[in-house]
Amino acid sequence: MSRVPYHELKARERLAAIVDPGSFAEILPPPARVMSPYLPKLGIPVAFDDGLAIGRATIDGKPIYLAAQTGQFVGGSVGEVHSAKLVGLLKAAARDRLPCVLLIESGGVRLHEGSSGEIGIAEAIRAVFACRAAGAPVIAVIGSDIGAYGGMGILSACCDFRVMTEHGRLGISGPIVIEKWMGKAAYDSADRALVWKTSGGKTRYLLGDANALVNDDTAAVRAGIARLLGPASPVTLAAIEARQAELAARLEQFAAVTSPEAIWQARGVTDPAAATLDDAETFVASLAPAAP
Amino acid sequence: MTTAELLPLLFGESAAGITVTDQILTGYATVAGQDVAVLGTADGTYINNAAALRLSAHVIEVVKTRPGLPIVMLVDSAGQEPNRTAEMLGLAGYFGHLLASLELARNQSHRLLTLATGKAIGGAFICYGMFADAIYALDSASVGLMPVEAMAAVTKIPVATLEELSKTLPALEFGAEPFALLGGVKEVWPTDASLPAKLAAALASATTEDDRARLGKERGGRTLAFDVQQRVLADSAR
Amino acid sequence: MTSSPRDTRRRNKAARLSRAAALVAGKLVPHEKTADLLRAVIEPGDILCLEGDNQKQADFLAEQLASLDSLRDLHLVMSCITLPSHLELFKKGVVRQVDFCYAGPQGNAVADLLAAGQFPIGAIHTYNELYARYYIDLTPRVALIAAAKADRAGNLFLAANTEETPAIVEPTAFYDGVVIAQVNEIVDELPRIDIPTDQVDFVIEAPYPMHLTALFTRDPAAITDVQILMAMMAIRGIYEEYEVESLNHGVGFNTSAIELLLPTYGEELGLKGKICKYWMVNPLPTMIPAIEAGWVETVFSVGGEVGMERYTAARPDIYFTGRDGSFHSNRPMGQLAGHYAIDMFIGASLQVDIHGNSSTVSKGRITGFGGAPNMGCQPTGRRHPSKAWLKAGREANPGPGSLPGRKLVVQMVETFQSGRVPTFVESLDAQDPAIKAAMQGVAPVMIYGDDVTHLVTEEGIANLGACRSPEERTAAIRAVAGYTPVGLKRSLADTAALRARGIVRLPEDLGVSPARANRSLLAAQEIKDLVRISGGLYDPPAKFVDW
Amino acid sequence: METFQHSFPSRPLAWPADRSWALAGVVGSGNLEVLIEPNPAAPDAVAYDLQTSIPGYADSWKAALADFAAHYAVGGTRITLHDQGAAPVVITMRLRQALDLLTPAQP
Repeated sequence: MSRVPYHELKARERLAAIVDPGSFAEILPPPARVMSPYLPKLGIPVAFDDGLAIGRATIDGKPIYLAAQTGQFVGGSVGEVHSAKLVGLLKAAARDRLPCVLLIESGGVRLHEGSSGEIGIAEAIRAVFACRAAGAPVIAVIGSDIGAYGGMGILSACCDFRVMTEHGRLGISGPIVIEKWMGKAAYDSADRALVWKTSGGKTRYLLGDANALVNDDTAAVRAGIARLLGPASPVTLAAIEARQAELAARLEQFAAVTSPEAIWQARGVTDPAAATLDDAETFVASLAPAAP
Repeated sequence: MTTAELLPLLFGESAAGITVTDQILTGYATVAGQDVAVLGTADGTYINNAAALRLSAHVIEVVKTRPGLPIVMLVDSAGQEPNRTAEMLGLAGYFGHLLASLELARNQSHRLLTLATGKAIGGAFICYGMFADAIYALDSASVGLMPVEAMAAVTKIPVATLEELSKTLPALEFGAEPFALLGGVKEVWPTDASLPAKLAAALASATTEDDRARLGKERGGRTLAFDVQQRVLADSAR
Repeated sequence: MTSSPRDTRRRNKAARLSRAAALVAGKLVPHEKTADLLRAVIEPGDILCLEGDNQKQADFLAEQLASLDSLRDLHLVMSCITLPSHLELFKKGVVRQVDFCYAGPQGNAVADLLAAGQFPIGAIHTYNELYARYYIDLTPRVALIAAAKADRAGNLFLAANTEETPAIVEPTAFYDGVVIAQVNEIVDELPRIDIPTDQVDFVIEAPYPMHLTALFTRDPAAITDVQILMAMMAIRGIYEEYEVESLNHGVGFNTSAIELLLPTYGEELGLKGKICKYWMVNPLPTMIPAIEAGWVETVFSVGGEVGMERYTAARPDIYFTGRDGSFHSNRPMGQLAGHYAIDMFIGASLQVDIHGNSSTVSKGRITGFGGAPNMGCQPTGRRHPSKAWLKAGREANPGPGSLPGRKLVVQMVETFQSGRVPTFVESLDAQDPAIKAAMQGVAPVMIYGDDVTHLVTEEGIANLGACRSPEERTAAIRAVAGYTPVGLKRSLADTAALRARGIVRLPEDLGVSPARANRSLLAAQEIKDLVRISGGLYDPPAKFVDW
Repeated sequence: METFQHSFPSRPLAWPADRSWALAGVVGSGNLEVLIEPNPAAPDAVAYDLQTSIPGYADSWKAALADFAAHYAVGGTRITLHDQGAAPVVITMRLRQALDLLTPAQP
């Protein structure tokens, strides 16, 4: 099979596959040993990059900043050092008015570092908007096993654009938390089909939370990013009012809906059972024109 | 202290201009003679899609009808509502939109000031309160990622271990004071009659610079964040 | 009335049935009357068979049975102890003796019951061994079985999971025992009749469908690079080397990796049409790519697999199907086929000792065997030759009084289990004195070293069948035992000598490059790929669906 | 958590001009990361520096790391390992992957 599934790759392999060959120049690379001071005290091994590789590169010759999270390392979680690298990168992108691409794979704040990661994510969200104000688009790519949850789900929603694969999930509370809260009858976290229909790329795209839904392979992800490397999405009154109206209409339209399939149908998917299996490209192409 | 008691303490009679519906606060008030817009949460409520949308609607109204009016955000929320339908309908998007609406206000010269009054936990704090120009907390507020017992349950690290470590690592401690050591809040205020004056002074001194990392370093609670940010900025400039 | 010595069982059955007749009319029993029926039919001292294996369970009947307070002095015969209701019978102290095969999911509880003196083991069997005893000295007086559907006459349809039902029903019915079946539904007309009504005494429509486990579904996403490396070695060093045409695969990820490498790595080696043509294995989802690529001639199975119903029905060239078009299986016949008619058995276990004995027993856990020993052994009654059988036989250097051939019996294990627990040990946990004491001094060894021809680890392949002495065999095992304590005791000189003779072969000796051992080599990397390759005919259970 | 440092003799590695480090693997359950850096002070030895979440396997580690030092030319390097319970075969695999980044032609 020639396809290289994006979700199969580790953070550094993703970086390498997405940018122009050899163009990635890492900032604070592994030998710099910018590592968590918390984890060793809790008996947990550290990672040289604290689960986040950041740097500069080019896509189609255009310079960008980019970051990639390692989901295998403490769930891709965001601690003090991890968030500080992210904040620094975003500030650099705002300063240089360059696009910033975030390859997200994170369950959110790193609990082992308590409130320091929480504040770090809040700082990163401020920095995302600083980029947007500077006209430098921030693009979140969500297509990994872990997805973008918790604070990183919120941060992703603050970016100019979101590129998702059908494998990616975007949310705040994960299925296990919700199952604990609501009970297994309301949300069985082992029912992976339901989990993906609740937070997965296809549903997010249909509702307008993802700007692009691309196939789970690195070439498609790269192309999805490349298309969005133009102007940023400015935070204007008109844009905010339009979004307010859209989100209000969504809430009203689906107030009584509990099944994701009903949302799919309302958004132009004629046969949800069949469309479930479609790859992203086929799925998007098959949507009735009424869908966003 | 309940919301009904707290609002008059902060805003005096002008608290009457604040509506509390389903634990979501919206309205207008005055602080030491200065008009402000007020929004927030009450009684530790969980924030869902509709709540976030009501908060952003208020921000839009303020931006459109009261140019430059400072916005005071009160935080008493235990978190985002853990609910499957909320997630299915894109709760993260609603939170992102709330933050974007506040960014619009900031860009249009509205000062944003947060006071954590009760619970200020996790995603509920991130989705609006922590986005302010200046963030303060009452000494009685429950501020932080999560209480140590909850942290222990998720990380499988014993409570005793976490408590012992939190003596030297304030990030692991729950509460307004340790949060201030990390730079997450500027000051912790006692819940007394001095609040209106403090609030007025804070509004006057607020700037749009995010100085939390620097504060965290100066106060010794979050020692690495500022330096790492600066290193990235320096290395990327080469 | 005088009693005849010639028909006491028949008259006893008549008495049981007449007690039941006071409660119910005819064969169809409302489920509310189940407990009454069981109370009327079961007598103290009975040999009672409760159907249940690693996939399908007569779970409603088991629960009803466990709720009775009238039971005593039962001799339980059952292949698998898997449900909490099974354990309940032991806790109540109504079991005089138990003869069984497997207790995997309840392994810890069984060990605890044994320690408490509440688990009177007769013996731990292999499947066919126990079924055989149903015809000799363990014929059930009452058998509680499970079927998919019944018609109003009492005929049964077993659907995909025939499993062991015929092996229980036939001896029971033909030796004057009582057969009681739970079914998911009663219908006017069955798709096909698998058990005729004359072998069935009572049918109960259970209030919920019987439990079915997707036991053989392996998510390709969980296959590791190490398993792929081992799979590459196995394909080169055994499948290709011996031209293995007929075979059985275990349920583990190791063999799933092999299945998923056939259409890629196997194709590249030009092995299609030469190996892996005839299978005795359940309908494994991970075989879909190889089947669709034309590797496989036939598959016969001991049971079905949840989600594979439509796929198997659509591939009657490959699978055995009934006149109704749906999949058919049979556990005793499948085990028999796996014993006599295949070139190779390949499986895994939790522990291997320095003699090559293996076991899935670990400290505080009694699991039993299942079907592996029926296939993972030398069938000394085999007479038909095949290339693989003869080649393995030649390597074993048979004397004038021995068989000319050998089945390939392959154990494929990583040197460490998860959590860095070594697979290789000097002595098996199965040698635990308490377990042996309950088994008349016999340790529950799953596969004996004498039967094993090859051991595959991530370090290399040891050809135990070609070893000339027990000492040599131990040296070969140590040579591939890696950095476990057993492996650290190897001698470099021994290993070099065994390598020179081809008894130990490392990846480079097999022409396998570890650098290529990568998940991108798999024909399917996730369950969704399997669904797509099946043309949408495979319906994976929801817990495997992440899209 | 257990740490240890150990050096083993090894033939010198010729560092490629365009690289100053090589990393392979990630820290995650059953996995580890290894970082190879130059250590010109000791050209005929490799200095390992290990941190592991599973204590009690020093003998296995030493044997695996010594074998790697003996089989491959990694003299003049410092290799740091962050382990979260990787099996020895994974350790060897990661070491080899990191080394491949520096010397693709090694046998």
